Amino acid sequence: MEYQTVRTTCTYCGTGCGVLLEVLDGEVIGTLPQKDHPINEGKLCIKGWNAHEFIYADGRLTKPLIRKGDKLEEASWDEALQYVAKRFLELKEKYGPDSLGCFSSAKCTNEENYLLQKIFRAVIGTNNVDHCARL
Amino acid sequence: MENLKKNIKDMLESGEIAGFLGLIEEEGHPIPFLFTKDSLDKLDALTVPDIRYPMTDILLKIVRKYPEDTIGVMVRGCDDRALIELAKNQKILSDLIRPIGVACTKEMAEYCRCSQPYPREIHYGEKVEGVKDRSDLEKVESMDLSDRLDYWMGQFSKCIKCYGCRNICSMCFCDQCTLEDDTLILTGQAPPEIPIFHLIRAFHMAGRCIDCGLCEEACPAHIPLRSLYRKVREDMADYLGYVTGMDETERDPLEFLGSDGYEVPTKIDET
Amino acid sequence: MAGLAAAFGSGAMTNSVPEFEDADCILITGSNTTSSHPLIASRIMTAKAKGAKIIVIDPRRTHMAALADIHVKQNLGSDVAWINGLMHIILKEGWHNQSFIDERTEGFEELKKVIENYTPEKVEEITGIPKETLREIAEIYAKSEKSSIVYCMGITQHITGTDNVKSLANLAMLTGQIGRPSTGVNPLRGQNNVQGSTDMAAIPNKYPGYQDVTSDEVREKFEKAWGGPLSPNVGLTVVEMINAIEEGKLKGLYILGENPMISDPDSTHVEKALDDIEFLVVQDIFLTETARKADVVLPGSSFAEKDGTYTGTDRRLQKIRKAIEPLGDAKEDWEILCLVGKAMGSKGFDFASPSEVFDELAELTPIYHGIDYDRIEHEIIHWPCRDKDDPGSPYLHKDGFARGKGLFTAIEYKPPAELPDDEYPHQLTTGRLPFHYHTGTMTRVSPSLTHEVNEAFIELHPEDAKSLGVRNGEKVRVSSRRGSIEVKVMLTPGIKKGVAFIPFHFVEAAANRLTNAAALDPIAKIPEYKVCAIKIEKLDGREA
Amino acid sequence: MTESSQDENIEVFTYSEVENIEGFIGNFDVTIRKKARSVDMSKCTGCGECVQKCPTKVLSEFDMGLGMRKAIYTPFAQAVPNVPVIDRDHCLKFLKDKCGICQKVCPADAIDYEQQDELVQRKVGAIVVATGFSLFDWTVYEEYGGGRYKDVITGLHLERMLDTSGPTEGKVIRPSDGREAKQIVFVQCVGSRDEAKGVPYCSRICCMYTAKQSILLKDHIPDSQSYVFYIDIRAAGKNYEEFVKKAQRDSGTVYIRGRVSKIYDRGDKLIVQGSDTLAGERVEIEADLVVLATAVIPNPDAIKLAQMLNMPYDQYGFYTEAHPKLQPVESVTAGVFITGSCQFPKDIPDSVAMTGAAAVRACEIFSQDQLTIEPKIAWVDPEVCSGCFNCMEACPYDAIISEEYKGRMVARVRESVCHGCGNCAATCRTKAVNVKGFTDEEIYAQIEAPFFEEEVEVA
Amino acid sequence: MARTGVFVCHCGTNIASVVDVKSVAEKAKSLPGVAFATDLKYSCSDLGQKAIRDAIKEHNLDRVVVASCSPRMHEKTFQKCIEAAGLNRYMFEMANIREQCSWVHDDKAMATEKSWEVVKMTVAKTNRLEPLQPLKSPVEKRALVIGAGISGMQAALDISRAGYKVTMVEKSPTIGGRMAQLEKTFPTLDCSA
Amino acid sequence: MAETEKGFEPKIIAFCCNWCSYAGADLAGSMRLKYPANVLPIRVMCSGRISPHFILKAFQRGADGVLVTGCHYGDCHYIKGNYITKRRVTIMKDLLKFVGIDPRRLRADWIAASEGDKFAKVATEFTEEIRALGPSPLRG
Repeated sequence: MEYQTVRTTCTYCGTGCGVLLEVLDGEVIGTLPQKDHPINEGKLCIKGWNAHEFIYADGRLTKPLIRKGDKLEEASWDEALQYVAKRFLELKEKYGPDSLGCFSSAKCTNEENYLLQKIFRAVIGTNNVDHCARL
Repeated sequence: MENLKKNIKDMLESGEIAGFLGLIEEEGHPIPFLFTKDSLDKLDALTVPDIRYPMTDILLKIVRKYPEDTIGVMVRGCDDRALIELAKNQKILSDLIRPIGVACTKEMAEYCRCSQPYPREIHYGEKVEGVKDRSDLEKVESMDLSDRLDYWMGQFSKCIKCYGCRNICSMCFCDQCTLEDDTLILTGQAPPEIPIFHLIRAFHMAGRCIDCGLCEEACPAHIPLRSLYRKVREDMADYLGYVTGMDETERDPLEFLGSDGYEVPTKIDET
Repeated sequence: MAGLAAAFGSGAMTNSVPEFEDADCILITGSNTTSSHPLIASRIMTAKAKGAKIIVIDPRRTHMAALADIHVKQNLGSDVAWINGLMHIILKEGWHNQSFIDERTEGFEELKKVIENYTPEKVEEITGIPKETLREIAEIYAKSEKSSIVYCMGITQHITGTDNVKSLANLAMLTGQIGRPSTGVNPLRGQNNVQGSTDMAAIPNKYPGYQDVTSDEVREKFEKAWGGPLSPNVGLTVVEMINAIEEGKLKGLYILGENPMISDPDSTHVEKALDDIEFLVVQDIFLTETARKADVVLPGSSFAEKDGTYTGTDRRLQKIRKAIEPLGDAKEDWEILCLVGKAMGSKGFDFASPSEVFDELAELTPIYHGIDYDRIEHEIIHWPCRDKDDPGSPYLHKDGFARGKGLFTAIEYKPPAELPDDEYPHQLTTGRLPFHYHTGTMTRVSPSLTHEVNEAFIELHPEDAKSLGVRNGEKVRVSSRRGSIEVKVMLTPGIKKGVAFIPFHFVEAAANRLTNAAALDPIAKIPEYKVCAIKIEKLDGREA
Repeated sequence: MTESSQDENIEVFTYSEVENIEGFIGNFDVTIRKKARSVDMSKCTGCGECVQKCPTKVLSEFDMGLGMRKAIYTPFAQAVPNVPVIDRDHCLKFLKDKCGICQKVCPADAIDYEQQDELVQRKVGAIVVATGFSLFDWTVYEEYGGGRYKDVITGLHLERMLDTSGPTEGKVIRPSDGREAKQIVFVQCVGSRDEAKGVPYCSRICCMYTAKQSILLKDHIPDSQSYVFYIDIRAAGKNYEEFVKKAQRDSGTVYIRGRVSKIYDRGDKLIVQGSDTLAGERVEIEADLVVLATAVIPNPDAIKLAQMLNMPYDQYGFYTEAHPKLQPVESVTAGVFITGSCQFPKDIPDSVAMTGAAAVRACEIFSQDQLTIEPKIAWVDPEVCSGCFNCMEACPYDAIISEEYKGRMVARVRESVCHGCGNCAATCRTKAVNVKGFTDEEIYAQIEAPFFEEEVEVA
Repeated sequence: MARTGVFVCHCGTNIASVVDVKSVAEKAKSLPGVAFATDLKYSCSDLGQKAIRDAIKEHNLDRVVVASCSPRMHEKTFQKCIEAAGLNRYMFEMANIREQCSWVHDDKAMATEKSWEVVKMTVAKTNRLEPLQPLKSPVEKRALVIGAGISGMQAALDISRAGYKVTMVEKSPTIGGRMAQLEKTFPTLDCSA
Repeated sequence: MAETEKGFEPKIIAFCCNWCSYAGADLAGSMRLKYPANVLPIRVMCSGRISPHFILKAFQRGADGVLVTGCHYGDCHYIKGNYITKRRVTIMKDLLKFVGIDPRRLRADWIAASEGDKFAKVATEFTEEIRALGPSPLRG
């Protein structure tokens, strides 16, 4: 029997409301508004109240996939990562760094955005980095 | 406080309770936490803050998964009233709940306009007298009908349909909510259909509402929901002599006529 | 973004969220606040309860519009005109703040010349806003002690998006409604970390912290930090990259947590590009429409499964915390990216935790410089926060603008790229519902939300419906020059006649099959999502 | 009596009580407690030897205390079955483990002191409740002596005295001194029609039995004189009015319209003081015997049975029929019928007639091999039910039970018990309960239809 | 989608003299779910019932609304009628436009309007009906009689004579009840035994 | 409904229990009693079936009045449905009043199967009362 609440930030919009994820025996079972959060002060919108619902939705990806012909097939991490690195480096070699690009994400954390642009700027050597802020 | 911690520790260690639902302070923020024999060290962070989380609502989630375990829970007056109602509605077995009662401070009682800011049994804090304040109802009652309607429609039209009032409510334990019944209320609209959305919830609160006020605290549109529910609560008392959250053996007169003959309370027929 | 940066030197929201509560006037345009930012709408409702005047300028009677003191419906894409119109009236009446203009701005004379032509009569003709109402709005905005402007995609997703934003900045500067608490120009960020991803330079022309890639000095700093040579050229934007694929110039693409198949305009075009590209990697938590096109799919983690930081719309740094382990073999996204970097042979990805990543980025990002994980555990910090003693900045431009003086830009009204004609007689605008989020990858698997709405619809004015001979609930075919979809009709008296609205969350009837991707704002490169020409046709037979 | 005891279709359990009833129409499970009689019914021949030899005398309940019975007894001579029972509260064997004479004298070896209560199970398809009535305790009336005067008796006492095989062998005597009564005063409505001390309703039979008793008195004691104090005479029935006239005319019974204000003793006589409201004067009658027509009230344990059968009862404890006009013998519980004075005071013809109706209703059930249950009844969706069981409280028929579904307790409607009223559905907040044929959706559609602005082209 | 048949009854002149039956039937055709609508002179007559059965077959109707008198009067009649045409008897509703309309209203326009509303309401309900199956439960052919006084004994005898078993339970040691205590009974003064 | 010379024509939803009030309404018909055509009946088996949702739904859709009818006390075919109905209606009326909807728009009355005249009287009175109150403020 283990129940705790984890203070975190709602992932649904830029407002940045404080939420508590309720975790019972390692499973997220609910969302509560953080009562003493300066932005939402214990209130949430309908998306916020249900911020946990998509976590266990059918279709969550749990394994790397690699395309074999028409199909995406499960693969090991090692295989997938090596393949990604190899192909990008090959293309860079063949067409130059500006033949590669990335779409980063406004849904991801600062750290993740930083790392992705660092890969493309520092490792690949291109400024083809954008995200959907304008979309 | 140290006594309280020791008390909880003893209960957990002796196996009298399998878990204790309280609040811990984490980086200055109080959050709900379930203490067990394996997390006794967390008791240092146990706190009785000036903010409230829906303790009995959380308790239900745990009880649903562990229906046979005895669980302790920190309760204020409002939570304790909720426990009584939950027992009436067969959501918990009182024998399997060990409420650890906390009396609210004068300031909190006033902030919450709480008529009974203490539980049946107090383990922490000093009992202070309840606040008798129906100014919110009086404010509405002082208006004439058409002003009232304008007032409420104005309030309801702010609703963004977050369902927060229901989600935070200790007495909303249904798995499926009538507010989401698309044959009754159109879905996908914000504000939802008014006033039916709010009036259905208000009527459902008759015989249920324990007047904790968490609904109003959770409303992002600042709708004075609590006064609606206080009104039906007051009506239940006035017309039917029934006050929720007082006695586990009493039954809701909107469902139960009583076994010794059927009578219509006289005040009802005057309406 | 680009517009605000040009005017003020910073593209972010000028004020913090709680400040809305104390404003005396809030002018909202192009933002369906209760739907897209409900908890900001909550502050606005509080402000109203405290006596603030709420003005909404929107072609739809949104929920916020219904709650407002004044709501007017402008013609789609006529924003520059009504803003110029407001300024015309303000100047004429002498409600402007001359000392603010004198002390803190430049470019006023040019502006003055342009707005002189925007007489209320002319503005009414272009925008459809009655001149009396325009005057009322001008007076309230200018004369209130603290006036704040709120806008969102309804302003930016136009070919004149940058112009629109600059015009709003003009208005704020003209009246001195900026640089104080509860004033300012406030773009509301749609996604949870739009602000952060921009701060972190997920844009082709900047390094983290809005440092130009073209600046040698800056580049050298980063080359040193990252240990290698960097490109001096500005990169491509999303839409340009898609076009580059078609031109055969872009061969490999890495997509992190995005679903351009749905979110990007003219999705038929995007689909073709993704089919054509040589190598596509998608890192996501669902097998989205985009991920289905990938050569490699890397399973990431949801916000509940990792640590990290988001930067809120008001430049506020906040943590997300791991509640559970990633599902199955999935990994935390920061970890995946580190592994990718290492697999490419780089040494710069040896991080043990997000906190270490943050320390590196804060080191390189002046506006984040004073921030660390420990501080944001205890403090609310809005960037810029330049050192450990800096408490951060809830509002910007207090004593001076980031660029020094505020820059007025004289702007003429330009009509939208695609106007209705005989073939496509209606105008379409798109937007969000309160119950869904973006392309719906998260919300459309959430039972509580799909229960509310799980089907696309087109909002039509009843009179338009009548002339089309369609009834409420009936399915119609909606087409533009780029594609067509079938959706249910929802009659809405609150929408402007001739204008239709479709929410863009629904893949099976994606509004972006209709929108005009080709029309980009020349500066910000934002597609004109909010206006295009469509036709609506009755399907055979009665309602489906 | 004999007929019903000898009918081969009828099994009779005397000295027995219904312990428990479960089930529903067509399928009731009944538990009957056969109280220990201490006499083996299969052996007893009814010879009466034991009764004769029993040394312990007890006041006879049957004779209203006017006579005595033994500790082992049959209530009266023609009792059916003619098998005595040992009254364990008075028998010396049971009180002091002494005596044992009955066992010694019984030629059939039928006496069994060890006998225990026995529980018998029966399955039945219909139930007829005919538990009768009891009488009002008149001693609350201080003005009538409050029970202090032995010669103030009730109608039933007099009935026993008039019985030629009764305790006085038909002699009407004064209990105080055993002398024959000559002047008899009847007082009507004792407890009936008295909202202050008694019950507000009319007991319906008193006017008639009083007339009967006054006639019989004149027959038994030709020089006797009866007086009747009454409020009004209620003689609505075939030949009833004539019968009362006969008492007045042929038997010389004097009817005085008015209340008795006081009864007190003067010497060995009782003085009945009252008013004659027709004459407008006070009257005083010297009486040997005063007979009170006490109110008919329900049996004291009527409520217990009602609760067992889930039948409603009124404020006095009489069982309530399903509908006062259209369903006078049905209770609201399907398959349970009520008849006789347990429903309301009745005379014999009414009781018999009502019984016939109840019997027909029961036979109507038996005439079918299977009962067809109207499907327009309530239904609980176990997926939706939150298990608060408010519906259970709202159900007038106990039709809702709790059962496990996917690891939690939910409500279920017992189809055969449900009447389809829909109280449960109106109570259910989560809308787990619906009534087939009257679903929420159907009714919402009805409510909405008049407000639905559909343009209808009339061709 | 439901295929509802609507039959609006004239009831001779009972309804038709006040309500414009034909126009109600005509308008009903355009209601959602209505596949067929007509008026009938006497819907409960053999002829009327045959017309309903024929229409069910011809128009492949799956449920029926008869707008005529009170369901308390003819619900069963029409349930049997549609059952004979192969429909589930519970796929039927009546719209009461006689007792609660034509008989109580003088104003023809208002009465016709109300009939139309009532038909709309009934059709709306009918469109949502689901077939129901009557439930069956076995019968134990034995009666329990509680009390063996005059009523109890009489009940036992009546039921027994009809050929069914009876279990009679009496609290006291003997049957007979109060009656055994009585001398003669009124009004005939015969003996009570 | 259209405006007529009598002023506006209210739309009233009347819930009737099968055994008493609906039968009473039928009897009013058999007796050819006249009352206004504004009352639209919905038959339920027992007044206890009348969920508060029904009443609110009717008002939400624009009903000018809602009439709840059942058996007299003690006459309920289902023992106690009408008692609970009365309690519900009482609380509902007060709630409506509190939010500014005239509680007179909701009325509960007990009408026996034999009281055709009472049904006609209640329908007439209620229609006139609602007519005097004017259209429901919740009407479209």
